[in-house]
Amino acid sequence: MRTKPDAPRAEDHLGLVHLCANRFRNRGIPYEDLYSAGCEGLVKAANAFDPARGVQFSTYAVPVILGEIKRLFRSAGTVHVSRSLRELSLKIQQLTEAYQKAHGCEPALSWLAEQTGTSAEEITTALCACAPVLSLTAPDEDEGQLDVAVPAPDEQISDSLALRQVMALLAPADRKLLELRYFQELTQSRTAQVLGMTQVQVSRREKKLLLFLRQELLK
Amino acid sequence: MKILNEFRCSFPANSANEALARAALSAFLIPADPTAQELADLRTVISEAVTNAIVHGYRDTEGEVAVCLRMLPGRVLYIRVADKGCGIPDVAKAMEPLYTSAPEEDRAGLGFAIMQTFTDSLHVRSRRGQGTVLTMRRRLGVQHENEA
Amino acid sequence: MKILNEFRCSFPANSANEALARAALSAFLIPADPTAQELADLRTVISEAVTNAIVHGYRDTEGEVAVCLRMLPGRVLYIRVADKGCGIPDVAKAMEPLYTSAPEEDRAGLGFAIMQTFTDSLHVRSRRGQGTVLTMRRRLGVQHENEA
Amino acid sequence: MQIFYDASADTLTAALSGEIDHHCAGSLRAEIDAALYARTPKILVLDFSGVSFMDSSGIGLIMGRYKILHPLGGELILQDPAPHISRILRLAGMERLARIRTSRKEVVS
Ligand SMILES: Nc1ncnc2c1ncn2[C@@H]1O[C@H](COP(=O)(O)OP(=O)(O)OP(=O)(O)O)[C@@H](O)[C@H]1O
Ligand SMILES: Nc1ncnc2c1ncn2[C@@H]1O[C@H](COP(=O)(O)OP(=O)(O)OP(=O)(O)O)[C@@H](O)[C@H]1O
Ligand SMILES: [Mg+2]
Ligand SMILES: [Mg+2]
Repeated sequence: MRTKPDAPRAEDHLGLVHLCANRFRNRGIPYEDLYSAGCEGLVKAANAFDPARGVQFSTYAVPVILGEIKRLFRSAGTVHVSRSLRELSLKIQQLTEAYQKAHGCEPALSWLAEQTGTSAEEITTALCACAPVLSLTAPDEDEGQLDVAVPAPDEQISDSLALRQVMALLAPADRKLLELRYFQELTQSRTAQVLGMTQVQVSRREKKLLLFLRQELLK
Repeated sequence: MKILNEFRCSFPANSANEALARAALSAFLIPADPTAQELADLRTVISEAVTNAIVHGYRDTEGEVAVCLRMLPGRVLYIRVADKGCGIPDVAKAMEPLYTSAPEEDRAGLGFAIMQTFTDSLHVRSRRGQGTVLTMRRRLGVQHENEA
Repeated sequence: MKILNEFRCSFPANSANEALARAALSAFLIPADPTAQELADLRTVISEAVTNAIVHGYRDTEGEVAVCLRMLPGRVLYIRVADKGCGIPDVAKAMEPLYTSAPEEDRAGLGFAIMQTFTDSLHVRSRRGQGTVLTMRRRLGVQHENEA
Repeated sequence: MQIFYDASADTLTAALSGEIDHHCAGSLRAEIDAALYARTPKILVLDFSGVSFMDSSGIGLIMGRYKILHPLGGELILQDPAPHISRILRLAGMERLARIRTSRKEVVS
């Protein structure tokens, strides 16, 4: 190694490396790795620095250190976002289903983030940008399929909407109640939990609403 | 009413940007920590509104879609979607479920019905030849302590 | 140059919105299927730019930050971040690594150096008392067939 | 999207994926219809297991396929929608036109 009398010594400028490495703590690479890549940059900069150029050593060294850290990211992988998001969305789907089973309602994003060790932002990106891969679950061996609804192919398309039209007449809270009970198929007590009511209140309200709907539909 | 946060964006009336509008909404909503269900509902809502602006508002023409998102006190999300397109000649008719002016394109005429179902309020202001502005509000559920 | 797509947005100069700017960038970029590293680089870049607008541009004042994202031919991403804040008195000095006007706030003076490292070009236009406009470009790597 | 044809069961299955919005509905429609007219199956299964988002454009897509199948005596099956997709399907009353079924086992917890 050349040692000119006025050449900077790398070890005197380790603080620069810390400063730079610190900025990239949240990018999934261990701090030690960031730091050692930064040190390589620092040594390179110290060797190549020419004081005659009239710039400060730090001005010269910071971009070299950052460049070395950037190289580390490059070599860390060329995985396309679509793929890593797909993996994350699979995890989210599993967690959501488990949570729903346990609590009868949907988990908050923050909970999902905590469970997957990612940010809520990454969670939403995953929810937005990719298809959840199905299957936590193998298809049934005996093809025993669960029919959610029976077909009534001769019904007119518009009939199916009559209910929606009538529902639009209801107050938002009532609509929510019916939605939870009939579109999401929650039990009365789960519905009560979600709406902050008692099960008895839900049951009464529901009866009234169904009566009203029936009258409206038969008008 | 006090506006706690606001995000405005605009983009060309290009169907590729429907996904972008959904993503912007998702990002805006994150700090409020909605449930996945609320997020899904509101993503559907904004998708319907933006698609209408692109498909109907700017039918065969070019233009900008403007979206404004606000967080209001009491965990109320406000959504405004505006276009400067052709306008809706008869708003009451347009809002009827199953009414569509484009049945030949496999449109179901359900956009407004979905927006109404998934929001607490929906207002339409439209002028023939001048464009359409939709404003919607939806109150998010109370924030639960996480029982992780 | 032909603009393939464009997304403009604006939001109050509030540090909570730094995340929103990153999310908008992700959403805009994802259709181009960047690598995870490209996305992370560019999220860092926009974060530095928006933070500067909020922290320095509008120091102790309120205002709007405007972001414009464009996809240009050849997989080039264009980013513009503008504020109408105090402006930068000496741009050359501000861009020197380690220079910061706010050392007492634990700022390192690395923002510009990071933006330069992670973009292919960076331009600053600033007028005292009028605000600052940053424009940056970065070409994304070629798109590979997905090996999923 | 993948499309499979099972000749023994006279069933055409189209496995949809991603986000079904107006942007992609057109190309999905073209692909499904091409297979539909080539095979004229008795049963069309639209597999939603890979679908992360759907709005009314997806409902339009389903209704359009129903209008083609129904006069020919064909049956439409909507398979494995995620809960929030299922919600849209019901809201639109799709269970009147098609069977909504799930082929998954309950998650083992
Ligand atoms: N922004 C708009 N500009 C002009 N016309 C509009 C606009 N939004 C809605 N419309 C009119 O209102 C009608 C109903 O809209 P709605 O979203 O309910 O159904 P659709 O868009 O036709 O079908 P779907 O949303 O189910 O695909 C449209 O067919 C169109 O005529
Ligand atoms: N939008 C802006 N408006 C006014 N001044 C700015 C703006 N952006 C940068 N500056 C000035 O440029 C200096 C250098 O910016 P740079 O981002 O490199 O460092 P920093 O923000 O001070 O620290 P760091 O980014 O490491 O936290 C700032 O300290 C500030 O004086
Ligand atoms: Mg519509
Ligand atoms: Mg800075």
